[in-house]
Amino acid sequence: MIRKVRTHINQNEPLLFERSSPGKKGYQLPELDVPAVDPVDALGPENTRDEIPGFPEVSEVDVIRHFTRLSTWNYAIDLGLYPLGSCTMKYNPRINEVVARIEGLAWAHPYQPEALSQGAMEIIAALEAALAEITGMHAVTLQPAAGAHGELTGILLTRALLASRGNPRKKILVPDSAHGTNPATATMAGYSVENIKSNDRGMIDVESLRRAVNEDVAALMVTNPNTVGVFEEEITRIAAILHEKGALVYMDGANMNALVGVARPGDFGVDVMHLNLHKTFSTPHGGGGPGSGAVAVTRELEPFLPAPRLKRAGGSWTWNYDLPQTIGRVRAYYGNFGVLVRALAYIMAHGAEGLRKATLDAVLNANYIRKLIEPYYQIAYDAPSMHECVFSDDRQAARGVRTGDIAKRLIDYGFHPYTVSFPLIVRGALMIEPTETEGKQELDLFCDALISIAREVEENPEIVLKAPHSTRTSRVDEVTAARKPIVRWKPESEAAQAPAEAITPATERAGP
Amino acid sequence: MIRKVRTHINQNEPLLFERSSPGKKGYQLPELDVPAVDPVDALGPENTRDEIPGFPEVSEVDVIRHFTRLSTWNYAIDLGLYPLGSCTMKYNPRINEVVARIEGLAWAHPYQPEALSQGAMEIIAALEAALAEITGMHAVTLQPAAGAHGELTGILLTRALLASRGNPRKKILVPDSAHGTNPATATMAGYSVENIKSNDRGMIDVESLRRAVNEDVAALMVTNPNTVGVFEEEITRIAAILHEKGALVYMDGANMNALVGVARPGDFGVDVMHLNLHKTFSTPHGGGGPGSGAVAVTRELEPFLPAPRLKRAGGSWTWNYDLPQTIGRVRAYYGNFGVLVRALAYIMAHGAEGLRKATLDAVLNANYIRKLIEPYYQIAYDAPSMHECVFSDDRQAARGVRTGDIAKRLIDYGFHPYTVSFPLIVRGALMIEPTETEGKQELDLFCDALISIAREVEENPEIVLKAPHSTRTSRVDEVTAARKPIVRWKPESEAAQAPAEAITPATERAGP
Amino acid sequence: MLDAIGVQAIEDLFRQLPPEVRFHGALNLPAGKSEYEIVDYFRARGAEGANGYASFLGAGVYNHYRPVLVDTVVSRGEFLTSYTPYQAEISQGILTSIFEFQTMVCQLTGMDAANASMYDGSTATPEAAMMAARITGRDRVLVARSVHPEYREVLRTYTQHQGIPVEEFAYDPGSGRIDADDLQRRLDDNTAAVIVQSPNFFGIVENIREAAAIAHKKGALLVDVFTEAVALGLIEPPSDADIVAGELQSFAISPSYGGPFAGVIATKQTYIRQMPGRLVGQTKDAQGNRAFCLTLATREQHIRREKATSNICTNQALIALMATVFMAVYGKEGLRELAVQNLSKARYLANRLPLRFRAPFFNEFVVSANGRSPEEINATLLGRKIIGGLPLGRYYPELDGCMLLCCTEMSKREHMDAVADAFGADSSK
Amino acid sequence: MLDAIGVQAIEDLFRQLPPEVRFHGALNLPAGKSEYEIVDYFRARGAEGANGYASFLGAGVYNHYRPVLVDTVVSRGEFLTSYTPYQAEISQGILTSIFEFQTMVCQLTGMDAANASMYDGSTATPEAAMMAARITGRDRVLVARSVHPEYREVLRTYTQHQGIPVEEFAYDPGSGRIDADDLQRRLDDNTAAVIVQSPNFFGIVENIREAAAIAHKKGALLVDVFTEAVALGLIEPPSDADIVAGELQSFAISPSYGGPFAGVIATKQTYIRQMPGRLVGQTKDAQGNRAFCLTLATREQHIRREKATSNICTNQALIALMATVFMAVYGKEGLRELAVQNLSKARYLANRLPLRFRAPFFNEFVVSANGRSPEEINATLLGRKIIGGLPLGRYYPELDGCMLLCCTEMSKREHMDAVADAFGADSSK
Ligand SMILES: Cc1ncc(COP(=O)(O)O)c(C=O)c1O
Ligand SMILES: Cc1ncc(COP(=O)(O)O)c(C=O)c1O
Repeated sequence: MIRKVRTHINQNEPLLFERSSPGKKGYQLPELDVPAVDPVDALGPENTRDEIPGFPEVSEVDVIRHFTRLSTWNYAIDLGLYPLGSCTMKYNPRINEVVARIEGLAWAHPYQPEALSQGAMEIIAALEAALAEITGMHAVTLQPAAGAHGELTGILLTRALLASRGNPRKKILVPDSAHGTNPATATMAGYSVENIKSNDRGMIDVESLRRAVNEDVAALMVTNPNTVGVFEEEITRIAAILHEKGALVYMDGANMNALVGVARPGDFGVDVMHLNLHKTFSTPHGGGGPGSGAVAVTRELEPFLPAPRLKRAGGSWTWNYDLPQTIGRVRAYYGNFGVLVRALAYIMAHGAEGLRKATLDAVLNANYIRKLIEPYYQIAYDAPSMHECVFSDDRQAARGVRTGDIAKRLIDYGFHPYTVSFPLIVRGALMIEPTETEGKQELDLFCDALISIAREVEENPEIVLKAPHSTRTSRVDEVTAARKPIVRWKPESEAAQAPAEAITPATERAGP
Repeated sequence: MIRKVRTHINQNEPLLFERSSPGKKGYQLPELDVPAVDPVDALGPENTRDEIPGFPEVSEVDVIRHFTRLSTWNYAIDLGLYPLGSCTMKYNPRINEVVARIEGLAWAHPYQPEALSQGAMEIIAALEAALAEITGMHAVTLQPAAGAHGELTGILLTRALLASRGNPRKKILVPDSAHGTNPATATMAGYSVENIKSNDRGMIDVESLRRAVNEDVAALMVTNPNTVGVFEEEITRIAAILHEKGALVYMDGANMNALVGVARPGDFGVDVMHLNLHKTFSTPHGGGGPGSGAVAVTRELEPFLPAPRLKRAGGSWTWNYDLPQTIGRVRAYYGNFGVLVRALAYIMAHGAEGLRKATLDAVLNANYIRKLIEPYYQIAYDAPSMHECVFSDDRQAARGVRTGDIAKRLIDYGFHPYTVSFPLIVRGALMIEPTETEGKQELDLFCDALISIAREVEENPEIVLKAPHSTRTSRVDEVTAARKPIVRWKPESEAAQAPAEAITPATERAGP
Repeated sequence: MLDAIGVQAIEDLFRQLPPEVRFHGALNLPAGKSEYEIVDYFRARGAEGANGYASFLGAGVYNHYRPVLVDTVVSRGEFLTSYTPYQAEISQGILTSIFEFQTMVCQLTGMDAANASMYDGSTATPEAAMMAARITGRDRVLVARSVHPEYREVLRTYTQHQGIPVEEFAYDPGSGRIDADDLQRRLDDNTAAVIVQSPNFFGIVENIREAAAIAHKKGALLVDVFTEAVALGLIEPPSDADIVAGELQSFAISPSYGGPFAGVIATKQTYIRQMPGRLVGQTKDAQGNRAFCLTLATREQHIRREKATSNICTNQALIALMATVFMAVYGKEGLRELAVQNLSKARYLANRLPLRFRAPFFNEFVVSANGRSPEEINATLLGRKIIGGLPLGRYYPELDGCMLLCCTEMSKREHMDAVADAFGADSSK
Repeated sequence: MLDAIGVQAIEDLFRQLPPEVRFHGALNLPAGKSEYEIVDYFRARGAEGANGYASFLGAGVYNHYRPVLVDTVVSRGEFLTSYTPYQAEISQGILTSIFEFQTMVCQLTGMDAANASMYDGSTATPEAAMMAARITGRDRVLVARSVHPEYREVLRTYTQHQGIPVEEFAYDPGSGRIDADDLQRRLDDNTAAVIVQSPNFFGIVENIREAAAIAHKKGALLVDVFTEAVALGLIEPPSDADIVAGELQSFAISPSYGGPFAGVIATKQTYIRQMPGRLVGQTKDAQGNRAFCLTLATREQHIRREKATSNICTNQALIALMATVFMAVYGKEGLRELAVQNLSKARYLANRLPLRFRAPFFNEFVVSANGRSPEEINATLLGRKIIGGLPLGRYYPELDGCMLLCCTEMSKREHMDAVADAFGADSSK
């Protein structure tokens, strides 16, 4: 029985281009207080474009209706549980949106005089300090724009340190459970990737690791808790193995929501790590971003951090560009400042105790779900779950139903699905991360839904295979999209001639 | 064929009280910087309450989800055409929401020193001046909070003027097409009401009027254009008839959207009138309010306006309370100031030419609809339509389908219905006001829907009689609601004992 | 579109307007402005205001923190740009929230039913008086002098031509509460309503039970008015009143130079049919699902016309929604804690100043200016970017030399100390 | 819940953490604060900023008006609190808007395909270079010195360890455009990409057609970078480039001390499969309705891992949505009119100052400080609450004594006059 949703009328809406009619406009500019210049005179005819063909021409009310209607086609945290594993889809406090828009912050130009930027610089400094405290690391850079960008920064730092010791080395070890950004990052930083097998508890196999570590290894990229939601219990031994051979430990901190206030990577041998401020520190995901991938490092790595760095001088903040060992900039200016404001506001609202309590509740919620649905779904590993729990579709696959189908059926029950088919080491993974901001009512509804689907798989698998049934858009054909990609609108006449491409479709994997 | 909507999943949501669990909270207060006081000590036990039984206990995310989910059950201008006749549901520019929240305005206390209130006072003065210009009247008060409140103010002004001439008189003439607030207002102002019949063109019958006007008549309340969307062509003659007998002409300006920039009531004999700023000047309707019912008067009525009045003295604004002839306050402070800010912003954005153009487009849109659906529905009166057009359900009633049913069926087509069963002089009225902010695409869809429904009435009346079919809530039983009124939530045990009441149900009338 | 209609120009659609009625000029208004210019204009007006000043004004308009969620909710187009929920099937959002509003107002006031909103407290008060007149069939109203002076003015404006004489009765000059003897003296068999306010205009908590007993003895109804809704989180609810008429501005509604606010009327079950304003009731839809709709519309102007309980039509729905969100955010514990903070702040400052009245107060209190004029003290404070209290002489000649001060959870200790200093109080006390 | 799980306390759920790993202290962070205190804190930080200053800074971050609709849209929870649209059936809102974004970027740039966003322009630039290297199988990159200096720094950080040497080529000291001869000299058969920016860092409009012709002659790709998207409303689109890497900050994205912004990469149809980042494509649902979904995911890290085109995962979706709303609001006419206003304002000020370069510019231009130091001029301006231009000596030693000024539609004439005055220019000119 579906208890969480009903269906309701929902407005259709064409594309902006289809809504356009010539001469419509949604703007009004102030009257020009200087003489108007003729562009062709000023730029020369060869530099001046004609009108932009196909560009929208709509009224203000068209715009608001367009995007309001579109928005109603989205699921969102504001509508309910969003248990995308590895994504930490927690509630986003609205106060953070308010403070990020405060005029002196939102309208600060990155090149305005430092004397007029002390407030912004203080915010950056305060957040760096708070994150250093939370991670137990020595220094933090806030320049990276997202987790993957933080990874790149961290591995470049690793490389710089090793190079300063004489040899940047050749490869990065990556557990087979790792997120795709880890190996992709290693490549971008000029390293080759060697995969490390997980053991039957979902953890890094320490013996395999020991065998793999040698003088060619620059670092291990370890996610902790890892992507099956399990704490790497041998982490100190693992770190020792790497360190012994002069290699570093990079920690992917995407799952830091399981640790804040409870354990600090700086205390268990991590040399460099990133945090996803948009996950652990609740800056909104915004349909795919923006994020921030703060990187925290040991004292030894600090000299290599991206330039510029904040420095206190004469009672005020200044940007220090005089950093002979820096890896250089990874981004223009100082990072996704607006995201940093939100993260600091989150930390201030919670305080030390609130942050710790969030961690406890996140782990509690994940374990509660695990307990309730374990009778119906195959848990991937016996090891204790932290902030997320990962199941396999083994039992359902026997009836021809895969994790992707269960996910689609969850939509009918009123939920955003979990992360589908990740991590790769789990056959048909269901990766569920509820976060601490969910209450018991919502969790119970979610577990009921999964249990009900498990029954449907037994009794009426068709209903699951054809799901969703209650959405305005029924199951979307991703294969065709990839085979003959149409990635922009064209007027109908032109669109007919779009070339076909033979591309292998993506796997069914969805998220994070 | 329904082209404008599909159906989509939509979240269920219990009442706040049903969502509560003990100890949950959505707030955090600052730490108290003074000693905490024990309330029982401070107030005495007899003045101190116990906890508030049943009051909500929910978390912040509960609150946002609750109201976000609820909001998705509403139709709104932001979602599409909202052709409630007489309500002028035009697009509400978002800039107005921004300016109304500017700190120095939103946080101005009505008793703060005048020296610190010049900005707010200037806004009031500027709006008064603009509305006087638009109406062609001499002076304006912005104290009334809505149209009906403006009516009361206006009729009290009338009474005060007549009283100052020696006799406040006894009755108010109200055309039978008038809005319910007109007669209700007359009663509140201590007058009896005499209805005036409309003629077969939907206008005031001048001869009947002439017969009704005598020395007992204080005023005629005339709506122009009237509620059938028709301009009272004889308005100057009508005014002369009243004036001849020493009576006044009150104009209900709810339909001023048909006249701004095109005709000014001050030029056709009106003595006193109200404007609905939430209609003509687009301050948002907000699910039922707030509004503002500015009242504009001739020079003769000015001395009676509610106190205080703005006065210019020594280069700045001051509130003048020294008004010996004032009718007194109709509201504390100075009116719905936040609404006034929005109305002024609207007027500034449009300028003289933009306001006039809005009027033209409003009339154009109404006539376009009229033309397209006239073959299918019975127009109430042949006379030319202004900003709205009114039909009768005569043809459909012959098949057992009434205006209320057609309205419900429109919902399935993705529209908010027109105003149902008003004005009362039209049998089964369909009162349609599109406003100027609708584009042709939306109007065409609307007309198609009405035409399609007309066909359904012929071919399959059941589908119309049982509508709506696609909403999360199907047709609501208003009769039961009125018979056994449940107007507050109670815990289930208590609710069972609610007393039944025998109340005649309201008619099917809906809006404005 | 012109073609479809069959005219040449839009102007042709105005041909029925007689020439003498047409306006042929151009309105004397500036040309349309861009967003940027409009924001500039209003910012400049705002900058002429009291930005950055601390304030100790209350007197019916309170300076409480507005939780951010409030604007988040009311800014949603689905709430902002809908209208009165005539069509229940596509208005369940606002209907449900109004039902919750009505319920919470009942919980706070101890009444059985509350309406969907009135314009504000000052207009809810005469509507309550008129309601009492309808219920009792009587036509005289007694109002305490300790009711908000502007509310009393509005009361007079509304009732004067309906043959409802309004008479005021005294407050006790020592306690600041109503003078029960004076009330008793003036009560007669034609009195429809006795109107008191609690906390009253001086911030003092009235004894509603006693006032109700006095009124009821003569067959009159007791109308309780409130302007400071936060007090309801802590003080004894006015359950003994027959009608409660209040202002919810304190519940996340910004002062906004006096409006828009949200008034409300609540009453006992038996008087429901005499209530003015919109009312939402629970019912079922055709499928048997719980649903809400506007109900008891036969009280209202659009059905009953000249016999309606009031002429109110458009109300303050969006503002009432702000109050609803506020109540949800604070909830049971929060509203009490907020009230205790207000009480504590007011006590902190009051303890250091010469109080005019004796009876317990909530977050406002009257102090005498120690022989100096309130205006003089306020002028000193203004120099320190503090707006002081409201001088009372204008409203109460006998309280000339006194001012009404208000402290809320937003009042900072340093500013309270500055106020005490301005009074020449001993700041070490 | 603990009962259901079968543990006594939440702490028990952490038993698997080895004791030496546990953190037993309390984090050294202040206690949790209320909304009110948090707003206070950040307002105080904001007040330490440049509120009320006029500014003539550009250099990659522009001061354009943000239409109110932008925040109206992005504040809707359905956009703000959703994530990457993995589940197409409940993500059509964001998917549709991204498809529109991609389309409009193509219309503006003359490219065939654009991705859903990159972190910003500075990271889009090296991604474009790496993309060119993959496409051409070559590994050398030439970048114009007139490309934003910080973009060039990021380019170097990204490419240095991938065996992609980056070499710079000169701008013409007279015109301010690229030095075509220098470019030609340095081009070789191993050059994957030539990177130019237009308008370039000096505000000057480059001749993309010519640059592309030069690059193509040697089999290299031309990468066109832009930082001032408003220019695209008026200048010839870079249709001859092979890859366009840009920054959309000008499209309703507040300067926000440097981010978050929205980068983008656009390219020709044939290179689609080498693009980094998310891409939305059109398809159908099971009922045959048009639908959108993420597509060509085989390029991406989550499928291709170490062989992916980039490691990018989270992008700047909400910020790209701001740009999308901006483009919809201004539209065809508006964007052009906006660009003309920018052009006109810049001309007004530039006409009164000693221009350093000769070639046509959009809304930025380099002036020499007439023998005084730019810092000195800026100091004078600061005293009048005006932030002047960016002194260029730090980035270009040869341009010591010059500054880069930017005028937008927000620049007021009186402030421009003040700038001219500070340069000692003849203000009557
Ligand atoms: C485990 C893990 N590592 C890294 C990332 C990459 O982070 P981002 O998406 O912020 O680049 C993610 C996020 O999706 C993740 O879940
Ligand atoms: C013709 C007419 N008169 C008066 C009113 C009353 O205005 P308000 O609802 O603002 O009190 C209305 C609005 O509904 C109306 O349509």
